[in-house]
Amino acid sequence: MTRQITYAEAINEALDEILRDDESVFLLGEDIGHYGGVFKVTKGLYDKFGGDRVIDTPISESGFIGLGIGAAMTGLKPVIEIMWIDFTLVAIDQILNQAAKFSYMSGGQSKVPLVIRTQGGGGRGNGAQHSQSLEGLFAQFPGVKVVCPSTPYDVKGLLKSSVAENCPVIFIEHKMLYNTKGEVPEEDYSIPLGKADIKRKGSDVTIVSLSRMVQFSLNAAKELEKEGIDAEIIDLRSLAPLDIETVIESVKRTNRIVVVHEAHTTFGWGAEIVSRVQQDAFDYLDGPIIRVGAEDVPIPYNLELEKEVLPQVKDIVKAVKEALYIEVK
Amino acid sequence: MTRQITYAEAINEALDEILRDDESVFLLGEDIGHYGGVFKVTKGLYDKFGGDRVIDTPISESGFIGLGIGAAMTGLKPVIEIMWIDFTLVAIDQILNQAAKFSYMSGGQSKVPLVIRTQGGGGRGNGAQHSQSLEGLFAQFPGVKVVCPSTPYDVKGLLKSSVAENCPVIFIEHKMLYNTKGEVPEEDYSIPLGKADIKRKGSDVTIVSLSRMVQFSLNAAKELEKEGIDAEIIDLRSLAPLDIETVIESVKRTNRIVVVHEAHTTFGWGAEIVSRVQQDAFDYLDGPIIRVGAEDVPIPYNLELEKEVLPQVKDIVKAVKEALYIEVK
Amino acid sequence: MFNLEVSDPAKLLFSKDDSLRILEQLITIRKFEEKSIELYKSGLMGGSLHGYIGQEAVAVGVCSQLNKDDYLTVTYRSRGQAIAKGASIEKLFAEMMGKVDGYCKGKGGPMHITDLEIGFLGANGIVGAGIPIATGAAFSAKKKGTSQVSVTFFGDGATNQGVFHEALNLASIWKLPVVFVCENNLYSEMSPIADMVPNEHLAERALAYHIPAVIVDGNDVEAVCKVAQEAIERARNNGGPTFIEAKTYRQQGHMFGDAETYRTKEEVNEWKKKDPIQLFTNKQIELGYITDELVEQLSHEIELKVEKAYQFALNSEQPNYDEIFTDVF
Amino acid sequence: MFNLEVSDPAKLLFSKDDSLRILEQLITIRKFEEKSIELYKSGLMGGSLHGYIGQEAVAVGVCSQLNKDDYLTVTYRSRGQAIAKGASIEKLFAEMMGKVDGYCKGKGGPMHITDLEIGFLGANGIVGAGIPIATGAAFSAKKKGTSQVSVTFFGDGATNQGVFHEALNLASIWKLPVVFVCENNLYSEMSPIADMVPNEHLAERALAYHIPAVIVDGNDVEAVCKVAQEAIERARNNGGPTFIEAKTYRQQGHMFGDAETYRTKEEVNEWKKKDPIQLFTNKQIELGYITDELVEQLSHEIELKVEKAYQFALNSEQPNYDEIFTDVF
Ligand SMILES: Cc1ncc(C[n+]2csc(CCOP(=O)(O)OP(=O)(O)O)c2C)c(N)n1
Ligand SMILES: Cc1ncc(C[n+]2csc(CCOP(=O)(O)OP(=O)(O)O)c2C)c(N)n1
Ligand SMILES: [Mg+2]
Ligand SMILES: [Mg+2]
Repeated sequence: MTRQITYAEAINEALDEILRDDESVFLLGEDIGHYGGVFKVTKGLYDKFGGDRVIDTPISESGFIGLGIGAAMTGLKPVIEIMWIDFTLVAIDQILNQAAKFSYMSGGQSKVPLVIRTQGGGGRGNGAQHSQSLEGLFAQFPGVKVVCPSTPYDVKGLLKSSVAENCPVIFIEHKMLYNTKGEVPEEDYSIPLGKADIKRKGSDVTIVSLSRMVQFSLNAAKELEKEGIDAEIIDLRSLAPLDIETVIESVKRTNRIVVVHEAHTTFGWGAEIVSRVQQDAFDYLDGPIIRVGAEDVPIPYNLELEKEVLPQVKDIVKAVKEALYIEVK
Repeated sequence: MTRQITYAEAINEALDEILRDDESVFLLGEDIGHYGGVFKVTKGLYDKFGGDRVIDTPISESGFIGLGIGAAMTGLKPVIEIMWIDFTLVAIDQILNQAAKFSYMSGGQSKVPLVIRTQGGGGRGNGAQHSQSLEGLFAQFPGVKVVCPSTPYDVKGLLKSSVAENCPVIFIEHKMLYNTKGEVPEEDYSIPLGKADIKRKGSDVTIVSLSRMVQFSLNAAKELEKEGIDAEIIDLRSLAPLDIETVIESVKRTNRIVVVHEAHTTFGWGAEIVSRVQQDAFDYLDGPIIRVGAEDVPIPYNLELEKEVLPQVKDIVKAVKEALYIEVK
Repeated sequence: MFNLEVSDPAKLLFSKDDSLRILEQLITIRKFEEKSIELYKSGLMGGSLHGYIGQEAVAVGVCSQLNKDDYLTVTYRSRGQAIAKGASIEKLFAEMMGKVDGYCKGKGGPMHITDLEIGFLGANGIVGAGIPIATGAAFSAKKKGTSQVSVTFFGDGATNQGVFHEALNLASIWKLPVVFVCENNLYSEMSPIADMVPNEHLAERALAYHIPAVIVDGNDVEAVCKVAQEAIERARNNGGPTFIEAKTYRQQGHMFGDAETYRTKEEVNEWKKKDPIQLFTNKQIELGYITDELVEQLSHEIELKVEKAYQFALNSEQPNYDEIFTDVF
Repeated sequence: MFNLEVSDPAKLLFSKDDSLRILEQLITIRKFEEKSIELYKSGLMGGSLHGYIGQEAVAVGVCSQLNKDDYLTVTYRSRGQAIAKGASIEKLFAEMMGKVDGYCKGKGGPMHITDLEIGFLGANGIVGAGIPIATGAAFSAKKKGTSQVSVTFFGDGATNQGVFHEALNLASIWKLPVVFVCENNLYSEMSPIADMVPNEHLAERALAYHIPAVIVDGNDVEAVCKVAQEAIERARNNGGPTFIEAKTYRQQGHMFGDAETYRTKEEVNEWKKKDPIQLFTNKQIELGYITDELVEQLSHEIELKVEKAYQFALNSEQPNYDEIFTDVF
């Protein structure tokens, strides 16, 4: 049985089931308890599981992530909410110098099974300090997994797998996806980390993306279809682990590829995809790989400017045409 | 007149001249005053300019970088030392959410002419929290410039330009370069940011790198020369601004390119070079672009393992041969 | 340990004219805030709206004691302080609407209001982040030997951020001319501060840094004026920092749309009885300085001014797309 | 406000046997540290060596009061605490040499010693970073209802890091069984703590979080035992955290090679007269519990043990290159 629920509801369900099934799990974050989170993602969980399992914290991100690390090392499984991904920057030493490195530095003794849920991306006019796409920053550091789900189905299944991991996972939701609906089965399921998902089969060009840009890419594919261009849409689902094989396999069929992300283009994670593809499928490429990303400027407040800065469906369409040499830059 | 001085001495000279020439400059950092810095880079400056210009701080990186930002916005020019680049992670909100964004968010009103000097890289068995190469992290954020000098000449000239900028500059020295010597003129000079430097002219392959890897690349070129391979070595000098034109121009002549950096390969900045080159010089490439970077693991303590993790001359030689199809992977 | 500072109910602290001017400021902020809600409801702004209704006496009390060239850093909840410091309400509305005549040309938005001409160094979306920056402006003033003072406003919740601690220590050991103004409105977002700190009075925290601290009725504008004046004088005369905890209350939700499930209607109503504007108006009427009619007339005039400013902003243009690429550095 | 806790010079706190065991531990650490210098000088280790000579009574005093399953986080200066908690000196030397028999298989190094079997959760190279992590282990213990206690050791300088503040607040509001042990050795690297804080006693800082705080002569092992025992008992009985400031001194430089220009020989010599091992030895001799000969014999036996451990480490193998890729997650 499946039903249509929102992305936020799907996360809520996953957390509900995880709290029910695993006593060692607890949630930690700002305003996630009684209030249910500013995006309402943890709604009802405090009432159901109590203040010992769903815990409101002071505004001390370094402190409570550090606390989560210590708890994770000693047998608990914290699922921490950082309200906006932009705020991870006040606590990034704990995430990237501590959580990410403890297993390695201890020769495998210390494990840090910690999930940090957060939300990123633009589109709401929240300005430069509340609109960033930082998945690529985390992916630069060995020792953390980085998951960026695009649909209600994926977000639930991936969150369940993330909590089952025995290492730190940065789980990045998208603020503009919380209210989007999709089919989610009532039965228990999970989606393993590191498996890209082909969200649309196609033969003319491969479009690689994740999170909100998957829907944009699907919309672009619809536009392109009208013009007889058949795009394959790959949703990476996670950057670490990175399922490059699915991408390579696709490019070997389509010979053209466009990478789409909301992060800034320059030094963005799209470059990694480009590098791997040109390395492993050089002879299959009929033309340069095109990247579509945000302009290299802080995200402006004005909604029109913001839209212009962030990738839009039309930009993806244009990039595909460029990749197919239908339109010249 | 030029003389041979070390990289550390060259920085010291630059700071000395800057402090002498510009009253608004002051230095801030841990143990930089009386002690002269743990790497002795600020040696003698406290005695010469006094405790008002060369200021020892508490171990409060967020606090004193924030203080530097406020000082920079109100007419001073702080040059801050963060002892190890790994420690920027405790203060990165101030660097990337604050300093990097103020000009843009204020519509150009607030300028933050702040230089953060720090040192990175491995090679000394300092372990995972003291050996990172984080230049690519900073380069992901619009609003900061990122400079990584490789020689005594460059480090002096680039530091002088960095302090003259009207924006935040992350100035990344390399711990293994401090004692390396090179020619530095006695006359005043500076090197503009954003100009790559061809450290060796060559025709068979282009090797792009910066910081310590420039010397490694030059050594590799010597090896390659013995086998009749003539490598061109480009020192980017800075990631932001990025002088991609010099790289493209070179590749158009050599048709082969290898990118070398000490940062982790996956999601490292080398991918950006790959992306730009395949985009702007696709038809000139005779083969895939090869990246040489650190293995995707935290830096291990054991010196032998560390060496194996970090790029070595032999790895560059091998990559060049791969690029030239002389050796197959 | 602390005595709540309040004003003398039997007499005015200032002259009739000055008192009227203070009332005018209070009403201007109130009207501006009320209009802002209309603005937000009309869908004319992006992001979130964090209102100041109920806390006006803190901004007015402190800023009325400052010179034009004194510095200020503030939070997302900052139009009140901006107006009290002398900002143009035209430009404020225009910025909130993302228009080109806004303070930041529409690129910053309500969370990033900046006006260097009145020392308004920038509002901040990151909790606590403005505290070290104001400390840095104080450092500048001290170093340059001007007699400027720097003030930073922040909430109760911000006292749990690491930078708060670091900045207070720096201000203390370097005896900087900075005034820390903590607006304790009992909640940080939806979390009661009483659950998040062990302290009844946040002022206690300042004592750990040997910073003189006072608590004041933040709804009593004269009392705020008095403690602010003392603190500012201390700073101006090289006496170092002061910490002011202003006990106040926000009458609206944390942001527009806040369900306010974390507090009772009764609590809100109790505090509305202590409305700072009503209190100060009543006192002046009771003491015979002004009449109901005068207040009504004043309110009306201010409403017209606010309406005019709003219309100005409505009629202002969208920023040009070129603005996307300016002011990055 | 504070009374320095010292022991009764006229009698031993513990039985003859227990006192001897404590002396044995003190000497073991001293001999280990002396041998470490030899190790470092021989070029057998990478990175830096941060010695503990002079501070041994703090580690021994605190750890002697802990159970095997109590938790500990420590700093780069941590072999002393490890030995006091029951670590193997073989594995410690082997780790310092980067050998496969080391605690972390040679991948962590001296700054990252970990031994989960004795609750030694990990040494840390980032100042202050272990403080919230220990707080998290205390959170685990409390949540699971075990009676374990968590202890974190850190230096005077670490009290200026933001996480220190955040963690103390969390420990206080959640009444966690954690003991904060601040080893005030007067310097943070080369900077006198007196210049970096306004406080004569760092214990003062804990009071701001309503955490009971004591100051103790850190060179008086019995006094340390006593205050530690009280703090640990409080934690075990749900009484929440305690802050212990141990006044002590490192007799060697911050790290091997430190020029020590920031302090006088006289100062060092004064403190050497208060050597913790000498003091405790003398007391036992004076009270007739032991003889010079016994001490000499004990020292000799320990020296042999340390030498044997050293030889073990010398003979241990280098880790296999495969180890590079294990333990990342
Ligand atoms: C570092 C950081 N963490 C969390 C947030 C989200 N946030 C925005 S306002 C706020 C509450 C702040 O409370 P307080 O300091 O009391 O100020 P108030 O809003 O009451 O004026 C929070 C948690 C943030 N902006 N920055
Ligand atoms: C965040 C951070 N900043 C700076 C350093 C460099 N550093 C290493 S030890 C040290 C001094 C620490 O002093 P203290 O806390 O008193 O400990 P002690 O070394 O005296 O035991 C500093 C500044 C670091 N490791 N981490
Ligand atoms: Mg508040
Ligand atoms: Mg110390």
